[in-house]
Amino acid sequence: MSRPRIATASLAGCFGCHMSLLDLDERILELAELVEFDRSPIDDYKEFQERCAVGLVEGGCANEENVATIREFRKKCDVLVSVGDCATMGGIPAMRNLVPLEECLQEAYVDGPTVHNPSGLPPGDPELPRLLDRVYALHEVVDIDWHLPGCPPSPEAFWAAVSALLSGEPAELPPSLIRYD
Amino acid sequence: MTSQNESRVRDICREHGSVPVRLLDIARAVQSEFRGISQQSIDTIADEIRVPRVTVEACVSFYSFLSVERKGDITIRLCDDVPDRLAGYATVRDAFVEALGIPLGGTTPDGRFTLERTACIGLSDQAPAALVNEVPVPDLSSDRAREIVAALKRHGDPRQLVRKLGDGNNAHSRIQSMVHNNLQYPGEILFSPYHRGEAIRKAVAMSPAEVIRAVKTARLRGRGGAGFPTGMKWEFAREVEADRKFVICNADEGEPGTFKDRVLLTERPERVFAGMTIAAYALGASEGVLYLRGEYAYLLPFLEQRLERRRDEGLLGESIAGKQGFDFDIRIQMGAGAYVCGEETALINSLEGNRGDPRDRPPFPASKGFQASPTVVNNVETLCCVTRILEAGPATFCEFGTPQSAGTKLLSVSGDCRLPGIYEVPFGISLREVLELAGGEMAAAVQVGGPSGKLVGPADFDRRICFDDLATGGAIVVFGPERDLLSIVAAYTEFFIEEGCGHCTPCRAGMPAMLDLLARVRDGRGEPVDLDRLRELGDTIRRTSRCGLGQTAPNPILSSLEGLAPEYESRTGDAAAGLTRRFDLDAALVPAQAVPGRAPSHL
Amino acid sequence: MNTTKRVVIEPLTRVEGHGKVTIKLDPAGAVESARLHVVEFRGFERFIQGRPYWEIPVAVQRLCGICPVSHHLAAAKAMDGIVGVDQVTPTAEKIRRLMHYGQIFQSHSLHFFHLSSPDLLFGFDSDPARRNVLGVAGAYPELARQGILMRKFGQEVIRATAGKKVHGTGAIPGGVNRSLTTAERQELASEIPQQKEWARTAVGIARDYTLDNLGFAAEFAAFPSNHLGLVRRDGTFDLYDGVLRAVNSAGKKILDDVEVDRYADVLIEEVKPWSYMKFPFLRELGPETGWYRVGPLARLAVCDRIGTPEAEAARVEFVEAMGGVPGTMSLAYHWARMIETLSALEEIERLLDDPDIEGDELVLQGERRNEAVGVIEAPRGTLFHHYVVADDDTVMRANLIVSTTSNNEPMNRAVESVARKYLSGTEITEGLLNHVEVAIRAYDPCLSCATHALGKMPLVMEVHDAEGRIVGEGRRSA
Amino acid sequence: MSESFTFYIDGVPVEAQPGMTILEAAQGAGIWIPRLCWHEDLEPFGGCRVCTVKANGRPCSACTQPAEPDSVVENDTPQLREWRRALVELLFAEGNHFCMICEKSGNCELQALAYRLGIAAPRFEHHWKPREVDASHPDVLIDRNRCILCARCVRASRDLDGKTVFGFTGRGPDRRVAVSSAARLADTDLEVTDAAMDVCPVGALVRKREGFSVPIGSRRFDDAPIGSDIEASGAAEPARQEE
Repeated sequence: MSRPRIATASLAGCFGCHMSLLDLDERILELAELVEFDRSPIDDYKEFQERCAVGLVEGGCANEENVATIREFRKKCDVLVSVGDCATMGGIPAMRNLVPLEECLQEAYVDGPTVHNPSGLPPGDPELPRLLDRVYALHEVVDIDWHLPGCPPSPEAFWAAVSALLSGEPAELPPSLIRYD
Repeated sequence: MTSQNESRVRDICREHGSVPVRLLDIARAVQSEFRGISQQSIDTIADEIRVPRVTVEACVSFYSFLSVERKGDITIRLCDDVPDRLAGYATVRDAFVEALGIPLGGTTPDGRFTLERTACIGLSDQAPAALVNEVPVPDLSSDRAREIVAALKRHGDPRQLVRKLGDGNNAHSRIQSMVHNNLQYPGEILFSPYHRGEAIRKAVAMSPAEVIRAVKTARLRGRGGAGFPTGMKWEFAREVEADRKFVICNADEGEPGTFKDRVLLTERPERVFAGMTIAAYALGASEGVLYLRGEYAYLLPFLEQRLERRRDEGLLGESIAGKQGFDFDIRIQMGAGAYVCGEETALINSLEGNRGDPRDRPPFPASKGFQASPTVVNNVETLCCVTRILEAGPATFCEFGTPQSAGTKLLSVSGDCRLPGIYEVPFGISLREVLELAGGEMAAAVQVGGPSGKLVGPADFDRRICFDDLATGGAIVVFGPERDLLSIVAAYTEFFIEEGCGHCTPCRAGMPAMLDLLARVRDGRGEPVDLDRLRELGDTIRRTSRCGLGQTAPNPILSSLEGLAPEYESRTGDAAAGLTRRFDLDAALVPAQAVPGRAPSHL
Repeated sequence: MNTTKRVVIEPLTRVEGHGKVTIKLDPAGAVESARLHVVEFRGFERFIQGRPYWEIPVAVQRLCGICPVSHHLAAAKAMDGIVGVDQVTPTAEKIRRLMHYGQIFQSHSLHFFHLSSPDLLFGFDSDPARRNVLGVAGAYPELARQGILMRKFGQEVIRATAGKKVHGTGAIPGGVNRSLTTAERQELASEIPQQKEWARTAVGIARDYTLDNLGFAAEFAAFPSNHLGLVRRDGTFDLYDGVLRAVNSAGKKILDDVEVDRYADVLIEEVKPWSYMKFPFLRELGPETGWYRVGPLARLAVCDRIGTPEAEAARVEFVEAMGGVPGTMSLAYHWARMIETLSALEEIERLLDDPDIEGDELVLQGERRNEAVGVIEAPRGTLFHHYVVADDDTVMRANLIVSTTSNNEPMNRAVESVARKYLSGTEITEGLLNHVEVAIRAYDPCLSCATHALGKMPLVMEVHDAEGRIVGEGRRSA
Repeated sequence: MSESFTFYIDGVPVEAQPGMTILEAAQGAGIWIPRLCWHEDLEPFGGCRVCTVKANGRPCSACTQPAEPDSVVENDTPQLREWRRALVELLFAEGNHFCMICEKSGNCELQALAYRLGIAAPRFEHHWKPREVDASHPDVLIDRNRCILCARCVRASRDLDGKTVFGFTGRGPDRRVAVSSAARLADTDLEVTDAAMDVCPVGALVRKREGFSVPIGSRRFDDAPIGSDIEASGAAEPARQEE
């Protein structure tokens, strides 16, 4: 029988969670024995090949494309896991939730000390997805089955959660693997 | 602040003995004279009464009638409690906003007017209503609002707004208010004829123990809502050895939809004061305080005059009713706009000049209350009952009501009914009978006991009003079929969030979370899981909160989830394919689309 | 009907962070334009305002999970200035350098083995199903394992110095919060011989690939440019500290000996409406000719020598192969990167041998200042952090120019040249589109840093009419 | 000295002296009752409610409720754990707690409690209300974004330092820790050596320039879960293991 498929994505995060997943080191190869990687930034699948058993999503929702992505994952994955503090509560990107959006853009693209911007306008091309009013945790946008907190979650946390899910167990972390930093 | 103002603030402090325990009075006085308590005034008061500055600021920031920023010479406080909303609050508010040219919460540039919203001011039966400084103005309409503003702009004197006087003592020279009693159904206990001094003379002829026994025989239970046996409370306080004991009358009637104490204080103040005096005799107290909510300040001169008369007649002061060694007097403490002060330990904190944060119990006030002395706090109505029990005897009292709930209950009825007002009914009467009396048969739901009570639907209308079924402090708010009940529940929930003291986590942080979930359901973005969340979180708040406010704050939601479940279920549903209903992408994109230079995206 | 086609490659894969490329084809199918877009924005510069300065090194590293150490250290160096420390203690400097070299080692290994090797080993248009590190593990198990264990070693060095492999806390204003224990030191040292063996192999693979394909590499996304990087005053290669130097395509110095806190006098960033990533250039030369490359290729172009023997020997060979002038081939980045990997390991070896890294003089305090700049050579290039701190110790202003941003213009040129060369007038296949990604991948862009991007869409081809209305759509999944 | 008596916590007999609170007595017996606002050097406050237990079936805060002879107290039950989880989650939703960049992370009692209660993600919506940071004092920082209103600093400054530098103003969700000056902490007589500086359970009241000086791995809760010290100290085993 075919191996269960895993898909991963990074939304409004920093990729640190994917790095921590790679910090499984040799165990990544073990994992590869057990599962098939579907759509993921570490391979060249740009869309889902098949329905997946598990989706691991890093980062929260900061723009309309993040929303489209997480909705796609919800549709295509049996079990959806939000990975890391950005996914579970917004994380560092959510610090902008305490500041008006326009002030952030103004500082980065108009007022900054080394900015050269004759138009005085922040980037706004149709190719750029629109930002959301604030950064949202994933479970605010779709139903999430399990949460892996941490900035990033430790490789041990990934290992515990993924092996639990593959053996049909609940992915509840013991307190020793729950960290917010 | 000019040095002249500073010296005036110091004088105000000294007029109150410059003692911390009078801080609330000092703050009220400074507020009314300077229309605000400036940062400099806070410094001056702290220096004058020798407390840390933050202690003064803590108090000032707690009461809604006190403010650091200067308010207008005339402050119009428009009541936005639910009965007022049902009666057209919104149009009246808009009329004021337009006529004054300031938003709600604003002050005119010339500093003459401030327009504010406020919680229930005890005029639910003549809503919409407002307080103009201390003057109550009932039965508002948008035309009336415009007249009022025009008149005030002309003469600037709220007292001149008083046109047609209300009924009963509302017309008394010391009250002169437009308020009506709407005494629809006077009963045999509270509103029976009263002969000044009779009860006290009977009391002092008995021993204190006999007085307590009489109250116990009458099976009198507290009328504030909790229903604690009054005689037992007195006995506790009596048994404690102490050189000072206090009797406090809780006239901080703040439960939205309740106005019965207002009417008792207007028509039967003697019974209230007599009840306090009898209590004092029973437990050996020499000092009494009536804590009068700030909204009822217009009754103060009248009540002071009644106290004066009792002193003249030997019913207060030394050797009361000729009883050697029975010395007792009463002072009136004004509140300053804080619902939670109706909770007895919060009331005691407030009396001591502090924030009205409730205290931990134990210790209970009966052993350690006001200024660490044994203190009995009784509700206005309870004290009136005491007086009647001494006048007519326990047996007469017990002719009314049920075994568990003896006597009568005073109800304040308002909302969607033909005859809003005061009803003195025997305990055990069914809610349906009350609705029939008041012309509210069409009710789709009734808030029994105010927000801290229960919101019940027709299925519960045959339940009885008494301590062991539908317990109530007296508020009955009727809602007709056309009302949006979840908006009403939200309004009551907002009330608790605003009035909570913020001391403990469940109430302070939990109630806003309840409101988030409720709003989600009301707006059709809720899912069944949100209803479970409401039940679970509501239960957590009710069980883990420190005081009665927090323990009852979830009631509007919890009781309506119980009795009016379809209201909720009809607005919730499962989201398709695991997408949450509450997330609204279009709404979330509005700010970004508004950024200059932003083109629509390719998505 | 006059129609143009719009081809979207999204998400870019096997780059750290996500990007998106759009290619516009004219009715004849010739490439009109090709652009790399970075499509996410975060606003760090604004939302760290008001935060206490000692929080910043820990906060800003969250810009990026791939090279957090670079941001952590650049910020810490700036905060040294804020607390008035011009030179931290030997122990502090060596612990930080160790952390940084560990970072270079793991990041370069990750890029070469996990992300790029599939292209180099299987070919650009090979089956996408195996074009990933697990595919490599299938075909070349030893090589894959080697890559994984090299990265692991770098991460272990970071953990030993920062307390955590990703987002640690080792560097603090004025120093560090810990040094190494003898045990930690010996454990890491014991791995050096094996790691060195592997690092040499990696240099060999990258060199041979470049030399075997020199003709192709000279045609593929190759173009002359300026180069910018840090060097020591004497011109020696240094990834942790130094002065700014820039050379033009002929190797002539156009900037030299520029103190890093003068960065704003020589650099400026252009904002373009179609990307959240800005376009830096040298003020003196202007946007047209002032753009420059950063990163391994640039660093080997600006330095006079590398201070460690094996890497220096490799550098000499590299410079010869480039014909003695700064490299023009995007693909040559891989070779340069592996040379740096070897040099980082040599530095780690030295430091592990130095008793100072067990020292206990960790932090210094000086005269508080209000403004400071911290610059470091991150794996992907020169990284600038600039802070203004109020007297009350909170940040008033922050300006960040991250490495990948400096390569924005070069990457766009690479994309455009590859698109014109390979996509014009032919049937567009996934394999051909992967050529575009190969060109971008050569720069190892860390789009996470560069405000970092996102994406989800498969390869989409839309056919627009003259008004830009979509009249047809071709969808091809990878 | 009147005599000690026995009562029961989750079935474990516990000795107590008259006047002891349930929490104090449990502490002595090596039974950990979760708590945040309680501090051994300070008067009980009963604010966080995390120490809620059931005494003879009635919920009450163990830090204020006197222990009573023969009374039966429930502490470690599923229902109480659930209430405590909710309370801790509410504190996270109410403030702005970015643990990943907080200098108190690893030493924070709120965070450690959330770990021990197994909270993987918040259930309640964050309020996202920015709160004031007061950095005016040369040596002390107040970040109200992290304040949980536990009143430890208020009580310590008043009762241990005799200064009353802090107090609560406002009410309901607007309640905040204010300082005893018109605006700035710098204008109070707080000194960095005050006892008040040592009691904050979170990162709301901190000494400047000390952040992150303790490396990861050496922090208070890196290896020892909160409460484990108390459980290790006492005779009684934690009830959960007995069940």
